[in-house]
Amino acid sequence: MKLIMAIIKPFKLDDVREALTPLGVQGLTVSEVKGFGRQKGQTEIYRGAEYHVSFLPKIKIEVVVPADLADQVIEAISKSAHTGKIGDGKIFVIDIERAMRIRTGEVDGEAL
Amino acid sequence: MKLIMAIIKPFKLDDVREALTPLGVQGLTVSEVKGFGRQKGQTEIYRGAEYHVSFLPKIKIEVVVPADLADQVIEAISKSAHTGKIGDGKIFVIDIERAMRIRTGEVDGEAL
Amino acid sequence: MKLIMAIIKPFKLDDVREALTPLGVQGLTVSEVKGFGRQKGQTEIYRGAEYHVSFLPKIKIEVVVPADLADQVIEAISKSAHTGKIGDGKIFVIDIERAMRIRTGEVDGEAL
Amino acid sequence: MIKPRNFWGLGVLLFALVLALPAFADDAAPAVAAAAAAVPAGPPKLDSGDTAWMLTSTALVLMMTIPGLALFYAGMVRKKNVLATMMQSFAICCIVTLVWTVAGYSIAFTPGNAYMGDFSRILLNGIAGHIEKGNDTIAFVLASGIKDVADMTTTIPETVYMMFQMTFAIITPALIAGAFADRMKFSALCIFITLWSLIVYAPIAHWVWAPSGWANQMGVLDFAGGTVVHINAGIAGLMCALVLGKRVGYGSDNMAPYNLSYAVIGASLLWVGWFGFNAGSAVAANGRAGMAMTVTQIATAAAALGWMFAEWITKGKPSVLGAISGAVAGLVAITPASGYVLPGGSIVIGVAAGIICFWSATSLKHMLGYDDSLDAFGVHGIGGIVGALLTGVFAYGPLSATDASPDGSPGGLAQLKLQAIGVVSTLVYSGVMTLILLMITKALVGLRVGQEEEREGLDIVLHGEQIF
Amino acid sequence: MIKPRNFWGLGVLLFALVLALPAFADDAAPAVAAAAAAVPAGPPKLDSGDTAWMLTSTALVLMMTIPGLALFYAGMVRKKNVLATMMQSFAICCIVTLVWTVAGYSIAFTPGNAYMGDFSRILLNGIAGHIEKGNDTIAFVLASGIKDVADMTTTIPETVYMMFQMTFAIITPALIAGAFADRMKFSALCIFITLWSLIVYAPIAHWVWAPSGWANQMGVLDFAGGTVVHINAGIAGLMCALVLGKRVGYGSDNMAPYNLSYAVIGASLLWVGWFGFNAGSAVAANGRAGMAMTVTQIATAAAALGWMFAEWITKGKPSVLGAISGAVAGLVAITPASGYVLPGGSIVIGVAAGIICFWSATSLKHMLGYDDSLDAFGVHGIGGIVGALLTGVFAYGPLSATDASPDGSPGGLAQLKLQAIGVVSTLVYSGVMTLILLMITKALVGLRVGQEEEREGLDIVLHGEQIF
Amino acid sequence: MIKPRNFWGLGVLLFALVLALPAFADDAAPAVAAAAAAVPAGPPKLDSGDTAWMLTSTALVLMMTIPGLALFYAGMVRKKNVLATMMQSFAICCIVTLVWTVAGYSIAFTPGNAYMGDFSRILLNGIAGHIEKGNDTIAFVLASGIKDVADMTTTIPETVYMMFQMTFAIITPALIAGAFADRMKFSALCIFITLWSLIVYAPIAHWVWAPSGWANQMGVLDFAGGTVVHINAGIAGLMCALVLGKRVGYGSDNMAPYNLSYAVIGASLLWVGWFGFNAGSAVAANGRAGMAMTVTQIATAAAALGWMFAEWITKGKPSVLGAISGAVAGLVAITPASGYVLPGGSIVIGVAAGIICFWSATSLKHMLGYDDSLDAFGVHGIGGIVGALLTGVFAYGPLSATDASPDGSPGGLAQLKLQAIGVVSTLVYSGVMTLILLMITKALVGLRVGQEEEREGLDIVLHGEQIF
Ligand SMILES: Nc1ncnc2c1ncn2[C@@H]1O[C@H](COP(=O)(O)OP(=O)(O)O)[C@@H](O)[C@H]1O
Ligand SMILES: Nc1ncnc2c1ncn2[C@@H]1O[C@H](COP(=O)(O)OP(=O)(O)O)[C@@H](O)[C@H]1O
Ligand SMILES: Nc1ncnc2c1ncn2[C@@H]1O[C@H](COP(=O)(O)OP(=O)(O)O)[C@@H](O)[C@H]1O
Repeated sequence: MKLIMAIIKPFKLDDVREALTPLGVQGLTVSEVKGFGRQKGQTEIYRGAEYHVSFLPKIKIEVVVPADLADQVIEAISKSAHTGKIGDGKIFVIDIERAMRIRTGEVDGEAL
Repeated sequence: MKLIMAIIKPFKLDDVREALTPLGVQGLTVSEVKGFGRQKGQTEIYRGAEYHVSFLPKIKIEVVVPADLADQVIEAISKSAHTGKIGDGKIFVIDIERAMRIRTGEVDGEAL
Repeated sequence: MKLIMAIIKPFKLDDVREALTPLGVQGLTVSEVKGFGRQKGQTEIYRGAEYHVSFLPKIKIEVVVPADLADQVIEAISKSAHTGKIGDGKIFVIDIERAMRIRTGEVDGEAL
Repeated sequence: MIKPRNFWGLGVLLFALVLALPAFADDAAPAVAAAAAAVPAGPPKLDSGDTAWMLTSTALVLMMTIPGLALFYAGMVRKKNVLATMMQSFAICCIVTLVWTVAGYSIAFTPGNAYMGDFSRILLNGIAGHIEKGNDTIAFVLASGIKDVADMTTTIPETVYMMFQMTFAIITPALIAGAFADRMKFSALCIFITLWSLIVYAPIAHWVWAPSGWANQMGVLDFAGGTVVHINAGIAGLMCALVLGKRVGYGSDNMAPYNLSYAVIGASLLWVGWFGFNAGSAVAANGRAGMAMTVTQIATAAAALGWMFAEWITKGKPSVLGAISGAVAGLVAITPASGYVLPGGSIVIGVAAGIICFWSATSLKHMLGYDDSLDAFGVHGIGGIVGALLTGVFAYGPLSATDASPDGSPGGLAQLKLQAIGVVSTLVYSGVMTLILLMITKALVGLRVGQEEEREGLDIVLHGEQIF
Repeated sequence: MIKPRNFWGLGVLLFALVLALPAFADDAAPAVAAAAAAVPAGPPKLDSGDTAWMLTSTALVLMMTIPGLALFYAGMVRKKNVLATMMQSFAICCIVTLVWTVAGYSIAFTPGNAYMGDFSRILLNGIAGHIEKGNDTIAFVLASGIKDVADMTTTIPETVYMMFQMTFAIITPALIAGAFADRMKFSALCIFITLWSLIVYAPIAHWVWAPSGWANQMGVLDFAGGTVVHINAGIAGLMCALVLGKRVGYGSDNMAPYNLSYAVIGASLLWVGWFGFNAGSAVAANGRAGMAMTVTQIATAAAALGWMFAEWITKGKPSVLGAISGAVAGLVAITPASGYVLPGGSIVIGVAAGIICFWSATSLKHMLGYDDSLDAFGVHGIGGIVGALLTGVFAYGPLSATDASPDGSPGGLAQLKLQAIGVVSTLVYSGVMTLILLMITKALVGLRVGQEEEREGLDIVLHGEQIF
Repeated sequence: MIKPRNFWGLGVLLFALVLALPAFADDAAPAVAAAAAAVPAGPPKLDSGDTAWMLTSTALVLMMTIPGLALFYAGMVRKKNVLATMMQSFAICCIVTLVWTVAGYSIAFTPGNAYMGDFSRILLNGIAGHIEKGNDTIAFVLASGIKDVADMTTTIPETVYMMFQMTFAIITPALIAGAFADRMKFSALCIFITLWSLIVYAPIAHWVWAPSGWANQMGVLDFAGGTVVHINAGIAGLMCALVLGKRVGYGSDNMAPYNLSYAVIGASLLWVGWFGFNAGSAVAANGRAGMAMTVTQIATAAAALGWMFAEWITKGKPSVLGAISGAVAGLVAITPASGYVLPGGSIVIGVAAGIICFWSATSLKHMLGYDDSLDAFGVHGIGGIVGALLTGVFAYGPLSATDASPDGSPGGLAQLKLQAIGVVSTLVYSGVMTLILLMITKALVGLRVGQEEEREGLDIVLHGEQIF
């Protein structure tokens, strides 16, 4: 199994989720994160104190899928999260050794 | 070493933490996440605009343990986070290559 | 490529980011997390109900770098996040199999 | 498990008890009766200054419930219940407005008998009676309807008096909500509050504030609602906490307040609004209103500091929740006393309320083991009792003196006894009736949401909304 | 795409229409003209009680906009627009204050002609005229400037009257902002509001409230601003929603409110402040003010419960947003009626407003497909129309009776016709003029932020700030 | 490091200076002295309208501190300090209430001498003196206690006057807290504020507002507290910022406000409450109160727009924090002027305050390098100076004219000189005394929390609570 971890623009979340469903992805986990990268933020000024907002709001999606689905999932995410503007984000793939569904105790492929 | 990443129901956090202590787990990190899965959420309606809440609040626990402790930790989490109702969550295991304690510079097993 | 995941004290974030830039790290992702560890929190009392705050606010940094940069990055983080006081945090290293930049479709080394 | 059928008997018993109470203190009645001698000549006139102050006071007291109490309570619950908690105050405000219009006002403030008013003002029937040429210039007389018992002549229109009293009728049941926060069904709340407002609040208001009310005639002092509002809501809250049972996870889960800053805003608006509550209870912009405002301010500050230092000493830190809880305790305790005591007495009342309520909310509750989520009883019930009794100790005669009663009602043992009667009757009547009404509500729709729903939070479960 | 040039023609047409309207209802005029008979002897005197109440009312109505409306609106938008939404109310408060000082007040409340005032109070020129020895004791007379038309004599200083009216001039454009929330440029807002306040608000206020205004002379009833404030803001909002177009992502993105608890605080402060709005419109602390406050409270509660139960029945849950929206709908609807109707009528007005506005905000809007972000039209426009018309049904004569007009203005078919004229003229004039002003603003600076900027959020893009 | 021992000398010097000041402006005294000629016959009567307004004003001014200022300040700090910042306002409110009751009021408002009052009202002794038959009908006379110096006769009860002034005594030290936010120990705050209220605030209030006060006699104009409240708090804040030193991480860490929407609510409530502050300072519901309210509104709007446009032009964006800061600057600046100037002058005062305070809070502070966390000095100190001086320019005689002084106090060079004396004496006395009191507090309990504790945040460290 592979953990696909994608950092995307927040407003693309629904698109990505919809793109994954047809592939049979039945679950995923998202977190609100802040991203630092090539995309530049705005400057905030509070009574003369300037802060450059170098961290921009992003969404991190973590989805564990069987190894053979990984390519399709990566493809689907990269398409649905794409705007072509700087800051679209990244996809990383990590190997998962084991998985378990807490409710049933099912493991690995069954657990996803 | 293994990173055990568990997605659980928020109100189970204290139970899980208490279940890990006797195993010698001395540290862990948690984040608030939103989960999408088989468990269905509620519908929110704001002046006629309906939004289905497909993302439900979950807690993600990340705990790095020596490889030989992994089984026990998984077992402890799966027991303490179990309610038997849909949405109980998942446990994933990832291999960790190195670990370091920032305060002391200790590495690997020593760092946990 | 390696994913360097560091749990640090929140006020050290800017220092760490500044320490990484000279190494050529062009992007990273941070999340607000709560950490449980040797560092002890305060006790909160609300009208006689006592809650020990065992989870302390921490920042999790996730940065993916080429394998050969990993040592330098770990070194830089451990130096810049160091206060010497308990609770300074940990650094974990995980192997990354693939990476992709959503905007361009570039992969692996190119994507970082 | 408490069995519903036992309550009916208790209710009957209670009525009998209440009927008997006046006999305990007959000696106090003459002073009041004598007041009837002063009869104003011609129809009483409106005073624009008094009316201005009472219009303002009405706005201030409404502000106490929405958004004051809504924020105070919402600031103490967990994130998942913030909206539902605000909704409780808001919905109660709406429901009681209609209940009061339809019948509550009539039951409370028409002559009737010593126990309740009559139905002459049902649907506010006749309240526009003497309006002519837009500007009604005839002031309202709160009639006793009893020979030898004085009417109370005001200098404001009846609509304003009715509205001012409505805001009291609103906040009282809203206070109860603190006890069942986090777990009561919204449908149950709607039914329970409607009944409670009519069957518990309106009669007690009549006893104490209508010239024909038995407690009023007997000489029980309650300037702005120590018994009618606070003890009443406090004991009703205790009953709710007992009948509903503890919150899921009580004692094990972390129930720390989500955003105490809301509670600070709420407590502050309660404080400011309470000027309308207490100084407004003078029903005029005069020296008595000024003194009521003064003692309110002093007692509140003293109580806040009392709780704060008590906590600082015993727990090591002065908490914000402690300071604002103390302030509310002080406001509660000075309420019955506000038109009767001087600054010196108000300091004692404040300090006593702060320290005693600190003890009741942080120790007594845990000793007795009930889960009164936001301390409706610990703060309002106990604070109200402290205030009602100390009113009997510190009352300064000249503040309540009239031509007919040149000594007023000075504090002393006799008055303390009267105050105790007021306290006990309220505790008993309200306590028992609340139990009965809870049982009725339970039979109709059930009281509590399911355990899973409680875990998920009332915001999403009951109202389909959440804060992010 | 609407073409700007078409509007100029419409504007001219409109003026003609408005000039013609009085002819439709000539029969109603005599009653008002007759009122001129009552002439006060000597300069009118200040009344400290009335002045106290009007000072208070002014504070209450200001509180409705800041922080009331600011919170109500900010509580309904997404996190990224919370500050910008609050800024809209705040900035409008500042801008209109100066506009009103410079010319708005003069256009609205000096005699002039039937359509607008004159320029005698430009920059409040002469408002300090009869100040002598600090305490000005001469009360303000709102002069008709027309033979045979009665002046309106108050018992308060002109400064207070001017200030009270200023707070109405502030809230009206602030209400419009609900329609264009989340997407309008701040520079466009500044320009548009300045023009709108002068060219739309001030004249309509003159028509309805100046003794010389055509609607006032004709007998159109609008106690506190059903036409002037709510229908006016509502229709202007609808035009803004149509011209600006939908928000990016409307219908697909999740636009759930970030923090509804702000909206609850806002609605609560609106409710409390509305006592100043409606009871203050009696311009005195008297029986009429008391009745206005009473019916305001009752209609609001009835509307909140009306919307709540309508939603509970049709959607399965009573939402908090529903209850507070209903309350605001009730406040809106009772506004024109408040000094004219009795409690019975107010319940009907409230329930009608609650249910009809529920329908307009949840169904009508989606049927018609415009994106009025926070329902400025659905609540204020529709609620205002309901209230203005029902005023014509339920008005109780004695409340508005005077020596000169001993029957007052009772409801009935004749009055309903007059009310309809008031409603239609406001809809047409405000609607058309708003379109023209939007075109002018668009030509000057553009109306809408870019799509990327809208996605990022107005807080950071327009103001360089954010909440965390 | 400033050495404590130097201050004692300075304190003595200062007293000498203050004693000498009256000599600079002897020529101004006769006008005031002449006012003594007007002697009222018989005991002065209460006026219910004036009393109603002053009761309301008291509530409004209390609302300025809690929750107004509490929110304004809490909205500008980081998340970890939100509760502690609200607690500062709340605790100061409680502490000063008792200090004022015990001795502050007596020191400020009894005759005494030109520098401070006497102890005749210690513990409010005698304030209930002429209460008889509940409704005290005798109005309060603020006695000068000096032959040939007029008493000030009011139309309200002394309790109301005392309470109104108490709310001023509360907000002044609460303003200082903006300067030491994020780092002062709570125990230090309790001690410092107690001393400061007695030793700095009460005497300065006496100088300026007691008929016997030297500044009052000299003719220094300060209608509602430009010197007594704002300059006083501003300079005290500057001293605190200097003595405590910068916040840990100042200049490097991101100190962006956690939730500016709180600050917007706070500024809005300050604005609304300020109507009580300024119009209430007329101590009556009359034309002067109306004019004070009018100029308050106009100056505030002008200042908000002044700051906003200055920022828009120089920094590219109009920030929300800028607009609300400007509004507060305008409120501050119009405070001393409010009962003396006309609308024209108020626009100038507003614009000047907005632009100058923008410069002082965004540039001056950084140039000088002190860390006044929330700009207590930059906004209140500087704004107060602008207002106090411009009062001397724009004062319009008739507003302050009396029978005894038919020309009132018109602006001009002579008046400007008097105003400058008022400003300088306040700066010097308050500045030096504040330093001394800080040293005393430091010696007793230390001023600042440890560096680790500051990093962790005051909420959890000082109060054991947090917001989530
Ligand atoms: N090396 C990295 N490790 C972890 N996260 C990264 C890395 N580089 C970029 N990111 C994440 O991806 C986001 C987008 O990257 P950015 O460089 O701004 O634009 P682009 O995606 O177009 O290359 C960043 O905000 C950050 O969250
Ligand atoms: N493939 C997956 N990858 C990542 N997270 C998942 C995956 N499947 C489920 N989850 C997480 O687990 C949670 C629970 O899953 P769900 O399907 O609702 O119920 P159950 O745990 O009973 O199977 C989800 O809310 C989501 O956060
Ligand atoms: N085994 C672990 N797995 C995951 N996170 C850990 C682990 N141990 C510690 N942490 C994280 O590191 C933080 C610091 O650890 P702590 O034991 O308090 O101090 P120190 O870093 O000085 O050893 C914790 O708050 C937690 O977030």
